[in-house]
Amino acid sequence: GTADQDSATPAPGGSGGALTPVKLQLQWFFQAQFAGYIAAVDQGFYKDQGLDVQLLEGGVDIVPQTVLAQGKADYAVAWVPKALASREQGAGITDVGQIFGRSGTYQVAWKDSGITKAADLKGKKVGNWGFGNEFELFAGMTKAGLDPGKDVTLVQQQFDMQALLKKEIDAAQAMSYNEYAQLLEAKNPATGKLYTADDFSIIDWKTEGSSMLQDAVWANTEKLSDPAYQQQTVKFLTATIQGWAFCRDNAEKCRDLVVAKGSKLGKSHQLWQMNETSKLIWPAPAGIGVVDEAAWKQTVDISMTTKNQTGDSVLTKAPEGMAYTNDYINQAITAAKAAGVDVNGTSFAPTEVTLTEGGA
Amino acid sequence: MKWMKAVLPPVVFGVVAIALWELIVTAGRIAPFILPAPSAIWEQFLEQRQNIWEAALASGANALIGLVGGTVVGVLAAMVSSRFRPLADVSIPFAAVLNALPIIALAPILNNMFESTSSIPRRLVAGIIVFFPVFINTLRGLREVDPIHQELMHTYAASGWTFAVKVRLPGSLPHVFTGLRQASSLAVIAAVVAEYFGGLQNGLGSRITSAAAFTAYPRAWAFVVGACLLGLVFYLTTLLLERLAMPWRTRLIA
Amino acid sequence: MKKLLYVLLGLAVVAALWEGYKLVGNPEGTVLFGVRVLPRADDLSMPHLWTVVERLGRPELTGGRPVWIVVVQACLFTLGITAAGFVIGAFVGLLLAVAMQRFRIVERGLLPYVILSQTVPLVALAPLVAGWNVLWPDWMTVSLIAAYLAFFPVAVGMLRGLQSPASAGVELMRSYAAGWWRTLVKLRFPASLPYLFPALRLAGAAAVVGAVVGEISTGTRGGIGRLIIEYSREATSDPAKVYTAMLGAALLGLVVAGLVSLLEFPLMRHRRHVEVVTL
Amino acid sequence: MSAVEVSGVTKVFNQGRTDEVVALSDVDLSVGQGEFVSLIGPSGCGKSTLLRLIADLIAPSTGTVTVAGKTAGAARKEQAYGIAFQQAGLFEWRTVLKNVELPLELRGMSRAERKDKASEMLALVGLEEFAGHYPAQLSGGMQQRVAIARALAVQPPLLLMDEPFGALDEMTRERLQSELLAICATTGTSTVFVTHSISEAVFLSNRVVVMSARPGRITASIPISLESRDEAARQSPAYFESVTSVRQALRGAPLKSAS
Amino acid sequence: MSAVEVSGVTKVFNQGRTDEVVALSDVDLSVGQGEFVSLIGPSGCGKSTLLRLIADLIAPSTGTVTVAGKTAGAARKEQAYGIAFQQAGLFEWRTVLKNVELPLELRGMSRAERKDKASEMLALVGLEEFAGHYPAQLSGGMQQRVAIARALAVQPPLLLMDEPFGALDEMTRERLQSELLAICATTGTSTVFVTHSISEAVFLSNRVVVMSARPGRITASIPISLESRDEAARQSPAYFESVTSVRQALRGAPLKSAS
Ligand SMILES: Nc1ncnc2c1ncn2[C@@H]1O[C@H](COP(=O)(O)OP(=O)(O)OP(=O)(O)O)[C@@H](O)[C@H]1O
Ligand SMILES: Nc1ncnc2c1ncn2[C@@H]1O[C@H](COP(=O)(O)OP(=O)(O)OP(=O)(O)O)[C@@H](O)[C@H]1O
Ligand SMILES: [Mg+2]
Ligand SMILES: [Mg+2]
Repeated sequence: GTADQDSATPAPGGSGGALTPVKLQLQWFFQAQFAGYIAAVDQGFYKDQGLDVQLLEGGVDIVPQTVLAQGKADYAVAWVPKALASREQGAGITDVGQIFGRSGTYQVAWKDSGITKAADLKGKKVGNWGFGNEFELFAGMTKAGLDPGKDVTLVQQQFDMQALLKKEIDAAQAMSYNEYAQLLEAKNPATGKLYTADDFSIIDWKTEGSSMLQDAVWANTEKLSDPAYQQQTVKFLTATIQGWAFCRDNAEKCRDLVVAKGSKLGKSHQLWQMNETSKLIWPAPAGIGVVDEAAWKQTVDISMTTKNQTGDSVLTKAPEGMAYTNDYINQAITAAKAAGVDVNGTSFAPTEVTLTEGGA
Repeated sequence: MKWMKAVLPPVVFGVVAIALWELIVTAGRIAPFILPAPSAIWEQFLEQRQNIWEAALASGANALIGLVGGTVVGVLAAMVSSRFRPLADVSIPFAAVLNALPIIALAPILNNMFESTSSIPRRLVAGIIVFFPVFINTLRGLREVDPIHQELMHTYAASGWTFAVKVRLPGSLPHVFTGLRQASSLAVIAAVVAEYFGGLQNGLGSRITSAAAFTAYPRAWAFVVGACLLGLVFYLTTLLLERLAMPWRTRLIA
Repeated sequence: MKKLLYVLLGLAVVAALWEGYKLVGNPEGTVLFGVRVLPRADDLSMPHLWTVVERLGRPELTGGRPVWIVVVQACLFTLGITAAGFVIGAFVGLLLAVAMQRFRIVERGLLPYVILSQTVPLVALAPLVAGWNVLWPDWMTVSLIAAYLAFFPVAVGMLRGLQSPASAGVELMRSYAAGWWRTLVKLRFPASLPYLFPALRLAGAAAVVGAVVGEISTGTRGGIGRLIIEYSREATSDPAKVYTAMLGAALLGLVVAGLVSLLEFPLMRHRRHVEVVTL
Repeated sequence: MSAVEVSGVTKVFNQGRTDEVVALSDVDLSVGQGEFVSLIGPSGCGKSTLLRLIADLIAPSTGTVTVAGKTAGAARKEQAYGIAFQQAGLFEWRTVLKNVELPLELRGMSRAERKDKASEMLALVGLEEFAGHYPAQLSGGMQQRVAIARALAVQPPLLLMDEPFGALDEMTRERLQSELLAICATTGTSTVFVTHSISEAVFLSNRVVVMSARPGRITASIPISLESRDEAARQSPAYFESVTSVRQALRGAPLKSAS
Repeated sequence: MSAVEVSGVTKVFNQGRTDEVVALSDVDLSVGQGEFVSLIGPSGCGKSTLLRLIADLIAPSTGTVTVAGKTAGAARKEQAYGIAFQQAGLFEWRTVLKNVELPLELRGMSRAERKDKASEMLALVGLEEFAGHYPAQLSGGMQQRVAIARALAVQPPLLLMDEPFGALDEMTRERLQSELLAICATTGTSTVFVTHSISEAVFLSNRVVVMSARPGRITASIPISLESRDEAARQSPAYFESVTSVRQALRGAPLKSAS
């Protein structure tokens, strides 16, 4: 792999009606966070567009945008700040569909700890995941006047939430759709019942003003100059929109699809996740996947100014070139609308999901 | 002259390898996220030297404590086992079997058993990993007593304790150091890799992963270089200790 | 046979210690001077052994396959990866050893780096290798990581083995007008076997570690390393499950050690056994 | 009082088991004060076993062993003898001096005293310059000399040696033989010396005891009288005659008394 | 044509470096067809070096070595000699038979043929029953016999031996000496034999070549003529005289010709 990748783009429908193989690199294990893609595969939305989509699972050290830049995948799902960092390192990628309009990152603390906002974290043991998932937290603390390197003790969380449950750390990073649910699936030894939302307080970075854009579909910048790839991107995005719309309307069906895909977390957990994920997408006033200027700018600003514990920021300069484009998502939205898909989800109403022990 | 002969080939080899690496990266225009150039790594190394130093201190402390702890426990356990033949018979195969297990995978469990906000779990991981080579080698050394020495001490009417102190212990020193040599760089690796599974973010391991997650590979590799240096320091210190402790053996690498 | 008995005995002792500690230990662990010196004995951190065993029998997810089947399958998958890594690593180690034996200058130039290679932490390597896997399937990436760990003991042990024949043996071969290759085949290789096998055992153990950690970091699906991390995400609510994966990893280590020992069996009769010192 | 008295000694290894070995059968041996006795015989005839019985490293199955009038055990506890083996058996982590000091150290002698004593012993074997060296830095012959110095350090009335020169080449061996004789002469030590070499046995001894195997027993005891024990002696007819008679005793030929 | 011709040979190790050693200086040696020549001399005088020069295991610094009329290198490539060392140097992973087969194998002899040949050689040294054993199961003396069988397997006109019996005890040694003589007599092999033992050299050789060290050179060449080479010979006056003259040559005493 070299910086100037020029691996051949599969010609769509090259051999009369045959499906074009497309690989999508996800950023983590199969779970409802990626339900839209899973559903689009299962429901044949991609197939209808002439695409044979293969979903590549992520891992701890898998950097989806790198996989994409190397030409091992045709598209990748990645958080915006991390992808921008890779761009700065020479990965030629472009955000072509900002699927999640909102951030789902929380900092969760025990209710009785009195932590309700970023400033309260001063002097506390603050959990985070590292791996580049920590910048909203750092930005929030910086905004509140704290120095993340000095004013708090940073602890890398494990892949479970035991550290918070055992009160080893005062506040833990949690995605609204995943780790937060794990807390609510754990039994309180004192009462013998599950913990409830009342036991915890949540710092939501959206309200703290330090949220950054998360899951987006990234495409290979260079290949985007190829009309065939352009077409394929629109088709891919169209089917993706269909998939997410399907999951918005058929949460339980999508949960089953995810579980069938081999997710190790249980059914109620995935339903919760489906519900919470939908909340991050819908309603989408400008249409699903359209990059919002203001949110983008906030993401870039934070990426350039927030320093982590070693004094590094995500970006050293403003992104150059085509970091994002709404061209293809807008075409896809038009196509989806024409097919009768609700691309705004104005009427979306989240449901109340009851979690069971262990998310079973 | 002799010194030159020992040092020159590896230095030449290293310089050539680095030059080649640099050449491939620049000439092949390989993106830094695939393979960073040595010059870029060096630049980052200089820029981050303060961070590297601090992280190396944190990881090094964990490794050192693990190493010392594991060694002390290993040597003591070996001494106890060597006193009771059946115990040694049982413990050698058992330790050999345990040594074949992926101990590093214990890190998440230890994090839960102790607490992820302390350095104890990773020190324990390092300690356990150090324990096995030290224990097995020391025990072997303690059991391998020259029969002539045994008879000699018998003719001197020496007590069991005298025998242990004057013969068994010094006789097993080479074995102890054999174990220690293996353990020293293992301890560093264990301490660094254990950071991977969560816990305090003050060491080289978490720095490497967080830099890698940002595709900042030159920075990640700068920390890797730090880790290598740390491992090397441990290894060389052990060699030095070995020489000091056993002046009668002059060879540096057995 | 006797060894097996000893190992079982050792296991029984460990099990007794575990349950014994649960019985007497403080559920919140023992904290001295602000440091938790003894582990927590609560069921979340240290589940009862029978809970773990029982968990093995229950399905992974409601209606799914029992955990033990999943674990065994994951072990088999990782065994494949380990085997590939082991073979590659052993082969590379062998080649290196032969090259170092043949050319003293190669030994001088390379050996320090072979030793240095063991100070590179795996976490650093994994993302890099994961980034290179353009040329081979994902599982192969993991195998390569395993191979990286496995090559070292073989290279060093084998080098020592190849250099082990006394000069009389080498001179004898020379007196038979045998060249380097025939000396290698007839003398050095057979002479190195007692060094090779202990090295292979070490390599086997290293390959397991490499495969487990490699799976975790490259997100390769289906193996025991992956299972450890998937189950440990559930440790919050289902603590026994992650232990089942650990048991699997232990099993894998044992199986690999056993298989490597089997390799040695037919070849090492009539041979003396030596101790291998790698570093 | 003789230095060593072995009477009616039988030694059976692994008694009552299938691998029972009768190593010595009904052996009587008496070594006088200041006498130098060599034991010679084919491999496995029980020479080492006999020596180790005298040293109380093993106990006889039947019979008694007396050293300087005491039981073998008591003699050992008093360090009434020095012993040296084929392998020098030096402690590689101790310097030459410290090696020689070891038996004195275990006797509880003071640091200064034992240092003097050990240095003296090293001078006796001609190695005072090497006091600070480690054994690995010495040649095989020098190591064996250190072992002899160590055996002599407590100035024992009895010296037991089990093929001490077996691993040395012939020329070194001959030199050490002369040195050993000189030392024994100056210290008046009685010696029991196990060897495989006829010429060595003849050159060194006042008496050569020939043993035969299966079961180990003494078949001949040949007194040797050489006028001197120097280079010339090795070329004297008396020497060659003794060599021949020991050889014949070993071969089992009818024994003719050595002239 | 003599079996070995060494003329004007000098061997310097590590030439031009600080640790330069002149191992041999201006050595001339000629071994006749069927002659048995022993090399004797103090440790480090270059005996092994000389032997290894003849074997073309190392090359001379100056001078020439001819074996059976060819250069040493050519002779080696034709396996024109067999060699044996102090350590038997058997390959422990091969059975006794396979060990003896090795040189034949490397010559490309067919399986059946080399098996016959090797068995024959084993019979010669009296070990046919042990063909299937592994070296570790044999005593030191037996191992050395196998090594001799191996050296003889290609039926070389020349046998080179470097202290082959050095590690054996005297009695085993004497037995093997007689056997070696018998073998050499039946096969008519010329032999160059390195030893430390005067008695061994005298008993075996037609001629004993005495060397001195620093730098290694030949100081004497003593022809030996014994009437027979059996037990009786070891007790004959001629034998003792030869021993004495070799001893004197070694000690550097003025050489009187052996009777
Ligand atoms: N500890 C032991 N257990 C069993 N058998 C023994 C033991 N020690 C010696 N033997 C046997 O006793 C016999 C005499 O052995 P010993 O070592 O005294 O012979 P040796 O004359 O010293 O022989 P060598 O000349 O080979 O040293 C041998 O058959 C030997 O196998
Ligand atoms: N490969 C070598 N490199 C350097 N010096 C050597 C080498 N081989 C032998 N020497 C030196 O050459 C001299 C003669 O050695 P050689 O082995 O021939 O002696 P030797 O007569 O066989 O001695 P020994 O009786 O101890 O076997 C010695 O001083 C030895 O140190
Ligand atoms: Mg003996
Ligand atoms: Mg020699």
